[in-house]
Amino acid sequence: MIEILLIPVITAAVCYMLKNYRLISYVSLTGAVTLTGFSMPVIFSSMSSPHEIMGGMLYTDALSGYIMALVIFLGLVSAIYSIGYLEHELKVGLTDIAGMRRYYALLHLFIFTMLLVTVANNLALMWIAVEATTIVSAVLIGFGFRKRALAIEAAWKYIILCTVGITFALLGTFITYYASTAVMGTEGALNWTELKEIAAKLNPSTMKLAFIFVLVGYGTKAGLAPVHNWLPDAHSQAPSPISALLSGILLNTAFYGIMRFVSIVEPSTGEFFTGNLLIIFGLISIGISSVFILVQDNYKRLLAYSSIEHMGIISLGVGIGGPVGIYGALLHILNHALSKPLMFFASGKIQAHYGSTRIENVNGVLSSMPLLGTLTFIGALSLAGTPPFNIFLSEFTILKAGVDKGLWLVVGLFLLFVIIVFYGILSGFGKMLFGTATGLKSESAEEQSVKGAETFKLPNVLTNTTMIVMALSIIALGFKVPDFIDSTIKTCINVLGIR
Amino acid sequence: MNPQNYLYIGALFFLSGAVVSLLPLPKVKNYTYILSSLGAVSFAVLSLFLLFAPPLNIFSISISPIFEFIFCGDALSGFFVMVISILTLSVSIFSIGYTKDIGNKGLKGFLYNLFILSMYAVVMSGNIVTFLISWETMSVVSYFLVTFDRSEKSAKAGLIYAVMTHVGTAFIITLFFMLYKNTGHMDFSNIKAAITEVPDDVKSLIFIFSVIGFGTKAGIIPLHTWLPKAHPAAPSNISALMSGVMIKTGIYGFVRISMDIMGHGPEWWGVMIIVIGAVSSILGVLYALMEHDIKRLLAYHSVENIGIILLGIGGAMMFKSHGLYTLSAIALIAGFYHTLNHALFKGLLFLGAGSVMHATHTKNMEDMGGLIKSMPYTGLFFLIGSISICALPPFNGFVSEWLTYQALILGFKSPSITSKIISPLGGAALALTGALAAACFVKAFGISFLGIPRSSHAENVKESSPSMITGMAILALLCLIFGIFPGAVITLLSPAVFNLTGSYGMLSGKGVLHISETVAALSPVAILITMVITSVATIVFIFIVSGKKKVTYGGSWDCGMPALTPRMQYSATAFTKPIRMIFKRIYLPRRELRVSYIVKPFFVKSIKYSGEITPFFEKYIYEPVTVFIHKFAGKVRLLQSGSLHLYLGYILITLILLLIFGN
Amino acid sequence: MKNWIQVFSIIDFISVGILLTAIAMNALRRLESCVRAYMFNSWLLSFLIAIVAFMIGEAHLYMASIVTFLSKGIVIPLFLRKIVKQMKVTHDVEPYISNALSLTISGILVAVVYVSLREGIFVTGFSRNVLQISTAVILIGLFIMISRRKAITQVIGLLFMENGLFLAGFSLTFGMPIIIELGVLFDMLMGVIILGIFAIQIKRAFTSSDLDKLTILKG
Amino acid sequence: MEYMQFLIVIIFSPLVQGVIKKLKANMQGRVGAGVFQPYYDLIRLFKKDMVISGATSWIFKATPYIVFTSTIAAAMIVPVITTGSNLSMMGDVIALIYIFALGRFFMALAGLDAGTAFGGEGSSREMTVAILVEPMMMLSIFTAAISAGSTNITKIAEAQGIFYSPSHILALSAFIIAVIAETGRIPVDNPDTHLELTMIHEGMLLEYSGRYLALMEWAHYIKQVLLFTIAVDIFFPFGISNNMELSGLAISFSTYLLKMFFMAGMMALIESTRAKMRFFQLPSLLGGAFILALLSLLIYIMMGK
Repeated sequence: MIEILLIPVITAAVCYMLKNYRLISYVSLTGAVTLTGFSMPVIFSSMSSPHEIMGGMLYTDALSGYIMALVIFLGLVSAIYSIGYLEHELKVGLTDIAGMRRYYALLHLFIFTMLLVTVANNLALMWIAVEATTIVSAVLIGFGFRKRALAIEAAWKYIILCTVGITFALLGTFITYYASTAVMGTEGALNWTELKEIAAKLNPSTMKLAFIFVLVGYGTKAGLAPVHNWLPDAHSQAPSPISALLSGILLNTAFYGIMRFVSIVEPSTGEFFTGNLLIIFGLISIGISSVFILVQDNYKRLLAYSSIEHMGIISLGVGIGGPVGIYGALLHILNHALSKPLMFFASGKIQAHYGSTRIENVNGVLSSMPLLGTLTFIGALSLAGTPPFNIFLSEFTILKAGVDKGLWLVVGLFLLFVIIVFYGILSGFGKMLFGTATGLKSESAEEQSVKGAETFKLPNVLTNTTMIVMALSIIALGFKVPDFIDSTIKTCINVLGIR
Repeated sequence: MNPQNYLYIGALFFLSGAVVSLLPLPKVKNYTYILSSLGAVSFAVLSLFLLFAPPLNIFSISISPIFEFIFCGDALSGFFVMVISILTLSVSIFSIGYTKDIGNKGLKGFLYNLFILSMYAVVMSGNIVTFLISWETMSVVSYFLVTFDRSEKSAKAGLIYAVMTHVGTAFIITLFFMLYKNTGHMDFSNIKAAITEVPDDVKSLIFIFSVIGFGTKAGIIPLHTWLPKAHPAAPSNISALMSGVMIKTGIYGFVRISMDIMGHGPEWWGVMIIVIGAVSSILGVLYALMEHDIKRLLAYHSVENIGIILLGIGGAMMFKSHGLYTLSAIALIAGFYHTLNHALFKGLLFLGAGSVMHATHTKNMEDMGGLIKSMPYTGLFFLIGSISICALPPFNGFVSEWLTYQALILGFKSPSITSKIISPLGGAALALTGALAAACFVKAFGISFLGIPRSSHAENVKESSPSMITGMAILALLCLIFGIFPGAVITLLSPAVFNLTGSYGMLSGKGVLHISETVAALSPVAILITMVITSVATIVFIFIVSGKKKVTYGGSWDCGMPALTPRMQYSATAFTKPIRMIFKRIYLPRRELRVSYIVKPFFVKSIKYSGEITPFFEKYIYEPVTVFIHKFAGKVRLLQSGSLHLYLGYILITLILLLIFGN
Repeated sequence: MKNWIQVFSIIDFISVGILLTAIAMNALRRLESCVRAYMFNSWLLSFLIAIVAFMIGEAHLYMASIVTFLSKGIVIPLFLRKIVKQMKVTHDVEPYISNALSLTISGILVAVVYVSLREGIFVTGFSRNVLQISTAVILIGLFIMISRRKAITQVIGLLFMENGLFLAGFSLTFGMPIIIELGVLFDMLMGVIILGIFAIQIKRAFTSSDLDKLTILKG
Repeated sequence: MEYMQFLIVIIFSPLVQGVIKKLKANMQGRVGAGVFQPYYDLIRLFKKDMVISGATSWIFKATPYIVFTSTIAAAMIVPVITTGSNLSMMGDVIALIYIFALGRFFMALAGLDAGTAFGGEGSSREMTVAILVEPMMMLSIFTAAISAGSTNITKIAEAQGIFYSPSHILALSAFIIAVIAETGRIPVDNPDTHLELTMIHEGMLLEYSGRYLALMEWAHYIKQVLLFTIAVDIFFPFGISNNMELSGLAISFSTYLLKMFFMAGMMALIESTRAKMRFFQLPSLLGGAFILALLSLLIYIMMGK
């Protein structure tokens, strides 16, 4: 287990020391691939039975294995995508070799911090890891490889809001610890595994208070409205592969924290308390993001709001609860982690091609770049929750859970918001995809991008293959949840043991 | 052979058609549509099994532990499979020639095959999830096809289509959930078995939701606005499928939920459907009259015909609620018969329009004219389509409308005064619709095919390729056959009708439709034979009376003025002017006359006339709603004003509220 | 010292002191004084940790006290002072909310905390007041962040929040495992350093140390 | 033998036209042509050569045959002097209206075929009038059909007694107006005019000559008589025979002649006493008739008579 934490750190260090840009790229890729290889046994063994090391500080079970797998997968695809992306940026002079070194080092550190979140058993350690993700990714956004006022603004807001939020999460963690001391004596428990065992004995009032702080805290980080405000700024200003990571998995790692807390809070407070809070946060998130998606004029921000929407849906799923609701929520995490990065990758390419993130400046992607356009189209429809793509299935599962519990108002509002989202996404991306390509960046930039495509064939092939594979899995998951995912999710539900 | 195998073989044909189409081999690509037509044949065989054999479970696989795919079929599915198969066969043959010089045809062939498969999937879905996934796949693929030419106009049409469909789907999801919640089952057969557990008012709510949800797809007024935009935007072979069968899946869904699963409801369900049908048919054809874009015109006619179909189905529901099963069966036969017919003639007309546009490169009828001379086959088939859609004997549209009239007149047999009054009024609406449709197609055919070419588009055009003509010929022939042998068609319909109403409705003699309830009879074949015999007799008679006479060809009557020009012909706008004036309360026409003078007010240099009708539903229903939503969204947007302090404030306020109320 | 109850009230006494320094922050305009208030606040905090350590006789808590004193009481204030000098601003003039109102709101926040954190919450520990006080300090820290314009004052607000957090951490639970405490401290230190760097960058990029300019990203 | 009764309509239809013209002339104080003048006209037309516009297509040439044969097909359905014919199996009264519509459809197409403004104008107006007339006609027939319990015109004729209810009188008045409009008579159309701006029916026929014109005219006469016949069958069928016995047929035939004479007289009277309406005033006339038909139906349903 330790090795998978070490590999990204080592990769980061090596990347920072190298001077040749191509070498850095491929070292980073090798690091990501190695990480994938080494993580396999860890993930598989965690699926079958939980493991603890370092005196219970680190721990893996199915749920952490699940999220870890997603982190590693997205880390890998981001590393692949980064090669072509950064080489293009380098070509057009938006970054330099120092920027690249910093970028790749931080990228792998970022992966490390997220992995740490998933394996932390100690809730305070988890908090440390989450805060570390904030710091690393804020630097990635603000200083990734280019210093721009907007990026700094976004990073500042990101770090301030998330740190403030997360401070409350720590307070919640302390209060949890405090509650546990009443049960365990002076040496209270902070390990999730121990807390889980005594969860039913904890003082409900204290745990309620703890959960409120944790929810607001990690909720800020997970992008739940109304404390989501950093998210659109940070996602839109980050480099596309980083946006993909932020959106696809970082939010989920924060939500992972909430889920861990739910499973220890719920036995004492009863399901309605946590459930209702999560449902309310979920619905507000979906509602607010739907409205913003509708009037959005910047496609990266649109995607960011869509992330808020999807986090809302996940929260709704967990809030509705029951095996079906949680199944839907966990499936949704996976689906969102496939669709959203695909869209951010695509938007990165579009941005490189058109030189703008404003929807009105982009036209006719389908005719100028048919493959990319098609992938974007698939991604957009998937995000909009349209069958036969993956997200529909998980959304429908969550809806069914809601109906099972008779939450008609929730179901109705959800459907209403989803329609608005659908309209917003389709009109936004429709404007970009159709028509004739007129808004191309200046001649020279276009030439360079063409030249870039010729000179760096391999990265392009890699990127395109990755994106095609993601798109195909989006479609495949719309028709069938493979057995291994199915059994993983079921094990996760058992691990959480919620209701 | 096992009936399932026909499905597998058919699906295999379509899938291989889809794959072949994507192969980068131009020679092989051309086989796509041949594969699709073979698939259609295979499904047609399957449909016969479904129609005449007991309900069939085809296969089921699990999607996730919570959901599974179930495909099954009964007579109702079988009927719709048959409709889809017939149209698919001829459209596929048409497409071989039609897509020859179309750009990006690989993708198109791929989507085409998927589209057809998804429609089959919809009508054979056995549970909620399967239905929804198939349904939305169908919508998404057709959305891709609508936006296929990637122009901004198509994109807008596609957007409206996709969003409205999505709203419809939301209603469908909700109604499915209501069924699921009250019965505890997700597959249709179990829901049907447990339907008594659903309270009556919930049933009524489900009914209303199914009207809205499926009606959006079917294009009933006022949920039709996507239809005249989306259908013209798609390539013509796709429009034929969309108009011919895709909107019928809305009818399928509605019948499946409201008549099959829920059995029967109170009288007002049927009355409501009749009213919707009447309004849709009249307004649909009225709007069609004002269109000069040939495909938009046809699209509005789809609204009209859906209305006519609903008159039949509404009648069936109404009679069923009174326990008049025979009458119900007659009405349902009328509705289904028209469903089949509409698929045929609307498919034919869209293919004809496609053929014309292929040759003239314009959709505007005012730029056509005289095409019947350069495109004789297309002209003939379009004429046959026009006669069929106007319900003129001896073609198929006539039979189904006649049956609809019979069913509506039979309303006097029902015990309730509402039914008694509403049904003849439905009949009157149908009469008005029929007359308007005739006017519309005199215009459509007369302006585009007759007269002298109105613009350079219509000059030097060539007849379409043999495969396109074959595709149309099949449909034209079927229009005639289904028109003169109604008995055979009713045999195909009756299993489905029996399942839904518990009666076969009526007996049909050889070549004569006989309704014992009204002692009414109809024999289209006799009408046809009479006309043929009398024609021969007339020719003989004339020969005897006058012998052979000289025929001189001259110019048309020009009042003795110098030569007529094409611009002096009656235009489509002029043709419909009286109707525009008579129905001005509905059209709310706007006209603008711009005159520029050389010497005011005596010497006019030019007069520019422009006129349009107000799209009532868009302007007074949809526009205000979208404007409101956008305004509201604009207000909400201020929440994200960019001020970090404000955001921190949100955190503080959220926390305080949670602390106060959360505990 | 043997008298436990007396010790309890000492803990209360010190925590009230922490709360008062936080409230006082609301009235301070000079950045130098703000930093000084924070320094004083941190000293009180480390003193409190030391008393808790004395009470339960845990060696690692003494270490925590020292580390807190060094990092929060000395390093961070020095770092902040350096940044203040570098940014060449001395005053946070014209806050969003006037002094008097700020003080009132701080009072309201304290009241809200006392009202909403009801009896049933307390299960064990030395003092019932500490949790309320620390929560109040955190909220007041947040409020400072809301009411001030300068990037640097926001950082100070954040630091006050963290002190409140530590207050809760140490007084409620007699401390965490040492590795956690160090981890948390390290994270915070890193955070503050990064924020400091960002603050300088903001000054450079937006030619102002006011956060008002940071409203380009919206909607 | 009973299948041949439609020949009566075909053979006597020009005579009815002649009678109407003669009566009209007399009412207007003219002598007028003889009642057999339409026959002479038809024969003359049949014997003439034809001039056809070069702009026309096969539609133009097929139309006279389609119009003529469809009218004859309609004639076969209608019981003229006996209800004993089985030809009503071919179709009912609804089919009848649609068979007429088939002829009209082709006539309107032929109007557009030559590419002149007159033909187009005629077609446009003809179809507009049809829009107003068809629902009204259908509704008035519905009243009769519902009260007879059948849409089979023979059955309606058999079921109808000589007793008149309010609903029948209203339906009849509506039907008469429909007949006027369908036969192109004043006040809807002026059959005698060839003034471009007012003609409807004649506009469509403008390009026809010789035997085609003869067929079209004859078909028009037949349609006129058929509509009269339908009116009498539906609303006052007394006297019509229900078998093929000679005595009954004799009575039936004579009453039929009387009724036709009566109808002809009524048409002549209306034509002589009314002025032609402006085209855009027609909706109010025909709309009024529609209301009459609607009222008749409602009255029947509500009151049962």
